[in-house]
Amino acid sequence: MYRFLSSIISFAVFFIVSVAIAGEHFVPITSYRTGPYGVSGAPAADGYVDYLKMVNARDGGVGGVKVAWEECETAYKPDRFVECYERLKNKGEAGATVFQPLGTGLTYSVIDRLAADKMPLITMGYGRTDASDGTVFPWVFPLMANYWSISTAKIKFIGEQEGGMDKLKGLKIANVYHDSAYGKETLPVLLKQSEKYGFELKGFPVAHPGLDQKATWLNVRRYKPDYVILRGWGVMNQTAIKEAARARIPANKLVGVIWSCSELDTIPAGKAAKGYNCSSLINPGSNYKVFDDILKYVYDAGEGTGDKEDVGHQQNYKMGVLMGIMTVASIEKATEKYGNKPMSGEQVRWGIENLDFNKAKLQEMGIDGLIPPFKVSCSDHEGSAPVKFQRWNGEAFEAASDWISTDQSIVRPMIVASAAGYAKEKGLTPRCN
Amino acid sequence: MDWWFFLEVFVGGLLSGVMYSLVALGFVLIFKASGVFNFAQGAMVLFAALTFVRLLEMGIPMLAAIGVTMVIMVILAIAIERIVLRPLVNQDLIILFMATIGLNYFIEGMAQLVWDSKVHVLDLGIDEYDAFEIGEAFINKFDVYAALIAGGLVLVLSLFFRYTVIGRALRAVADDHQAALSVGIPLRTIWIYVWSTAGIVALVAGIVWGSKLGVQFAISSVALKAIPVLIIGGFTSVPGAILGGLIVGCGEKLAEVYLGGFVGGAIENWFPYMLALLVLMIRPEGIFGEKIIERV
Amino acid sequence: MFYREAGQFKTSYKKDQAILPIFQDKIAMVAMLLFCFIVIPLFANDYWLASILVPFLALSLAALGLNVLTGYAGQISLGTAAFMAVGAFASFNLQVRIPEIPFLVAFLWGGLCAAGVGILFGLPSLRIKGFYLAVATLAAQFFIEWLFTHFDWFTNYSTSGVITAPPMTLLGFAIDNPLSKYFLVLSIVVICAFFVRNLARSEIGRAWMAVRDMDIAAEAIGINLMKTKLLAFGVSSFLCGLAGALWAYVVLGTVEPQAFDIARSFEILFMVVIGGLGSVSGAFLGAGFMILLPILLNNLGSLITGGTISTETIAHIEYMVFGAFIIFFLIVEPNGLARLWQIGKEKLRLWPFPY
Amino acid sequence: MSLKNQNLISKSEVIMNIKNINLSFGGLKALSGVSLQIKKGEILAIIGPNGAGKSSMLNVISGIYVPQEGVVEWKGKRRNKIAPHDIARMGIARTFQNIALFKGMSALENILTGRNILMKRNLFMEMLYMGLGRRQEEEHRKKAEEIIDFLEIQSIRKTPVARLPYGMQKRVELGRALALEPELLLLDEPMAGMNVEEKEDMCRFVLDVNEQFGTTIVLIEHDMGVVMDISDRVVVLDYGIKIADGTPDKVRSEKKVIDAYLGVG
Repeated sequence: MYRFLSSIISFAVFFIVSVAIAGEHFVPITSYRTGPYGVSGAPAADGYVDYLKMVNARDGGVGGVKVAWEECETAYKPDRFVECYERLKNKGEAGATVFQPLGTGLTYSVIDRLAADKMPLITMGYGRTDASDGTVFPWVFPLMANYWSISTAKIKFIGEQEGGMDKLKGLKIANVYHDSAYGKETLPVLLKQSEKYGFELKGFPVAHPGLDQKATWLNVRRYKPDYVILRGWGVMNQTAIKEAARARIPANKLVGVIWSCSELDTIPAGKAAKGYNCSSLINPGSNYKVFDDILKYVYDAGEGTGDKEDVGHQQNYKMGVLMGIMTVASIEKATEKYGNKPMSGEQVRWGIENLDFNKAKLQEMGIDGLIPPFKVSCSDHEGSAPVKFQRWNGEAFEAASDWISTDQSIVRPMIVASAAGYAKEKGLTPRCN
Repeated sequence: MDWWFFLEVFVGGLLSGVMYSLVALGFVLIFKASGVFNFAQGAMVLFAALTFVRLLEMGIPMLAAIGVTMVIMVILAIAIERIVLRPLVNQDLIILFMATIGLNYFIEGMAQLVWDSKVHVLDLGIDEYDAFEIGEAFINKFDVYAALIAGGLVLVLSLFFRYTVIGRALRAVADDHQAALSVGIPLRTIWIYVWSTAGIVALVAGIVWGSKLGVQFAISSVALKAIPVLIIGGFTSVPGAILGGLIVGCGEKLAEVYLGGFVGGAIENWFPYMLALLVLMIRPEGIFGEKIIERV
Repeated sequence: MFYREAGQFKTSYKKDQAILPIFQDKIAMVAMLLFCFIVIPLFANDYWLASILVPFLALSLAALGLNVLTGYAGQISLGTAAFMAVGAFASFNLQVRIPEIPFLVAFLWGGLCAAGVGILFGLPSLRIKGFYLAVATLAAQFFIEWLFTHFDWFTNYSTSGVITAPPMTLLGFAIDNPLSKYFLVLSIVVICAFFVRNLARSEIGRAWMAVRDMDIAAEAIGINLMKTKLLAFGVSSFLCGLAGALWAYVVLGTVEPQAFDIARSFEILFMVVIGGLGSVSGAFLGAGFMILLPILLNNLGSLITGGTISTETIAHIEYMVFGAFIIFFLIVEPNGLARLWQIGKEKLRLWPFPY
Repeated sequence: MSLKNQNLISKSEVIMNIKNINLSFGGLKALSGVSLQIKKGEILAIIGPNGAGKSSMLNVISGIYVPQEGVVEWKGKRRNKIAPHDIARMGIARTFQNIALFKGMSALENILTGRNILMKRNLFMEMLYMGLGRRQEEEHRKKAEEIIDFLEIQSIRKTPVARLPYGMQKRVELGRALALEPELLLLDEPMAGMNVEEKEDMCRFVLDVNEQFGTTIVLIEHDMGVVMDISDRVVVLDYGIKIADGTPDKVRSEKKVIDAYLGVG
């Protein structure tokens, strides 16, 4: 054992030299730009960084305090993410403000550490679903809509396509999912809805990583579904879209989840993807002030992180910008209460919990229409924002629906029950009352 | 039972299997000539495919791009021989295997550094959705073409091994390094030849898989699909790689479609290994592998 | 000059067979243990303990387990992560079903279950040899990952298929901060390393190495290949299972089956081959190389370039440097880091005299 | 068996009786109608030209091959098919034509591995290196050192065997077989590939083993010369048939043997 002594010493010397960041809000950016999911992770990280750059250039930071950040490569691995989390959580004058892991498995790996570290976590459109119950999970914020909420909107969307929720009765819906914790997450809520609306549901797991899905789609074809929900991730998505076409399932009968809703999924699938639907937290299109500002303050100054063409167009990039927006809005809210100084994680947590994206706020941030209004509260850490459906027209995504509200009458009781179970297991006392 | 459907699953499985064989071939070449399991084969597929697709995007015509990529793969092979293999000559096979682990990381990094880590669409001009309709079964044309490419490659390689001087030398090296050296076959040249050939096979696999999945990092993981193929077919047999691919492809598709439903599906990942295990219990050296004779 | 064994005469075979026959080695070992148990806890911060040392130690244990199988007994395995998963999920399930069970007992149970599964998948080793044996362990790898993903019973019907480790208390102390976790993992790993070292120099260890080096000759001198190989599978999987339980309980706290995927198996195999097959220290050196080097490169990258180069480029260069390091070390010393250390020691023995 | 010098060896007691065996692989006949008796305490050499069936004979004696016809009696009892690892337990040890040492171990460890069969397996005690685990290691180390002394390889005991010269490796392999304390020791071409000096050493050890430990030795050799000097009895095989059996002098003069070796007939 003692044989790595010397190496440890050299490492130790190295780590003493840590960069101190004074007088700035510190935003830790845990991204993944390498590995099989690096393709999706890189533009998201670009968007996040670009937004922060823009805020510094345009507003001089938040509340007069500059925003500083550091990127740490997680390679989409929980252990690497934990290392990044531990490395960055105490950086900056007041410590890190908020983490956004951008991965469900990554989220789970730190949930139990948050309370001790007083560190909030924003998991927008992914992560632990029952963490929407703020009474049990004070530190986690699955903002806008969680997996289950989005799932209810998806069934509503299908109902809308068919001309009414009563038309769902007797329909056959296939759920093609990534065979992992992430993929299985929506099974209970889909089951619940199939009981409620009377449609038939059948699951088709796809073995990771999903390079060859011929057998799965032959099975789907044999089932003769009316709609197919595609719950994929990474390389599985475009293969699924292609295989669906080969199995003669029209793309407009496919409804992807928000992680199957990117140009990375549709462009490689070529013409097969035309008409493909998917759910999203954001509106398609680039005609928003926030993107103009990023181009103006960041790219025109030659400071752009990603490709210029991505700005306002690429879905993952836009999600990254949205992550930046959430972080900045939360810090801003926190400074309203705690004053214009570098914010700590605990202070930012309060900020997130009191976020109110009303119409005026959206306009002020230049994102009116990009996302719908929503409001976070102590017990509702989600905000229950409605969901947008997008359709790939062969060249770009366009809106396939209005904002569709989620069905909290289904989701909320399930979340509360699940969270209560967690509280009991961990011996936590619910708050907010 | 719907026999047309069965036919479609069966043929689909065979065609998928050929795609796996294409990746397995690269492993076989290097294993045959040097006994090394080349862990970097997946990375070579990625590198070749990325190089090819980026050249295409630069506006170079397809055939020229293939030619340039081949040259680059040969240069890579020479570099590998010079920098990695030559200093390690006469070392145990496990050490050469370890070196390929290092190579794997290096090539993965290099491929993405030199080119980039985005998804690139590779359009070969073949309609991927067109199918032959046989009765009520659809047989995808693209898959058939891919299978033909793979079959052609195997044929060429088999002939190459059998009838050319280099091919015979390769076989001699595979049988016995010392003996091959003693009859004047330069091991270094041989290594350059096999690694170049493996590089070119990687390019073919990269083009076929790249046009299926889009050229991106994930195609390096097709190497995993090749392992059961190798084991069933034997690490040293070119036709074995094809047969192994057919068995694996067909077996996993039939299992997924007809058995998967009973146990919750997604059994495609482990089924080929169980199948391979079964084969090995009966024939420990793989179907086509050379029998290991142990003398007491 | 200081590292010299001249004048140390062994007056009995007993002394010659001690775990560390050279006096300076004994001192160094004691110093090392003191360093690990006292100096590191005094000076290391939580980041070092929680996110570098604890994962490093847990994976070292897995590498140690694989080294028993691959390094000592010569049976190649690509299913290490699966055996880790069995350990993690078995410990978890025992504690969930019977909450009164102390976590150490649960760990032991996890190890035993992993050993059982290891022996089961080791059975084909009686017939299949060499690289072909990898297929049995790969079958274990993919099958077990699938099993834990598909059957909710294993995850106690958690909606997301993620298990969360129950809190750990030992003799009334809660093991919940980085320091206590470090002590726990370090103690377990040191004990296991000691056990493996003892086995390696005993009758069992020689039987393993005999099977590895020349199985026909081993049989001819009366070594039962089946029992010996299966024992290696059992002991190896036990250690891997224990490592898996540590990974789930101590390192991450929560774990999903995908945390034990094929990539993890390969990673541990790399640790063993890079560190040095058939040596206890090799497991630690290899784990250090595979875990610490990427983190070091990651830090170094952002430090040197200071943000002038994109993180993406740095990440790719990291890969290249890491790969180049592996090749470089092989060319310098093909038999792994442990051998490099040994050569260093031999040189030190002679220093300052060149011969 | 002990390390006592046993001067009085009854050379009449038969420990292995092989009666009229036939062995073939596929259609190929390796041994036909061979009978052979091995007497306690003797040095028996089996010689013959290439392909005469010497190795097959040795494998029949050691139990690796079970002949299709005929009977093999070990100490008066009929022996049927046995697991390879049980052969050693019956008291039969062997060396190999191409050295089959454990390359990753030192000379001492190789010899200690030969003692494994005489040790008890106890996972826990060995893991802790306590009690039985420790005691037996120390006891058997003593025995191993006796063999090391006997073979005069003290200086190389901790050297990895892969680094040893050929002759030394052969000696270590003999030591490993001796460590089993066998009643019957089978040597497969022990002198092959050695120079004269090494051959002389090896002859001396073979004689000493036989004399000091009273071990019965069966050796097969391609080359007639050396073995004639050390053997008590010589059996000559040709094309799977026993063509001569007797004292070296008697065998040397038989016409059949001369023909076989000169390739006549």
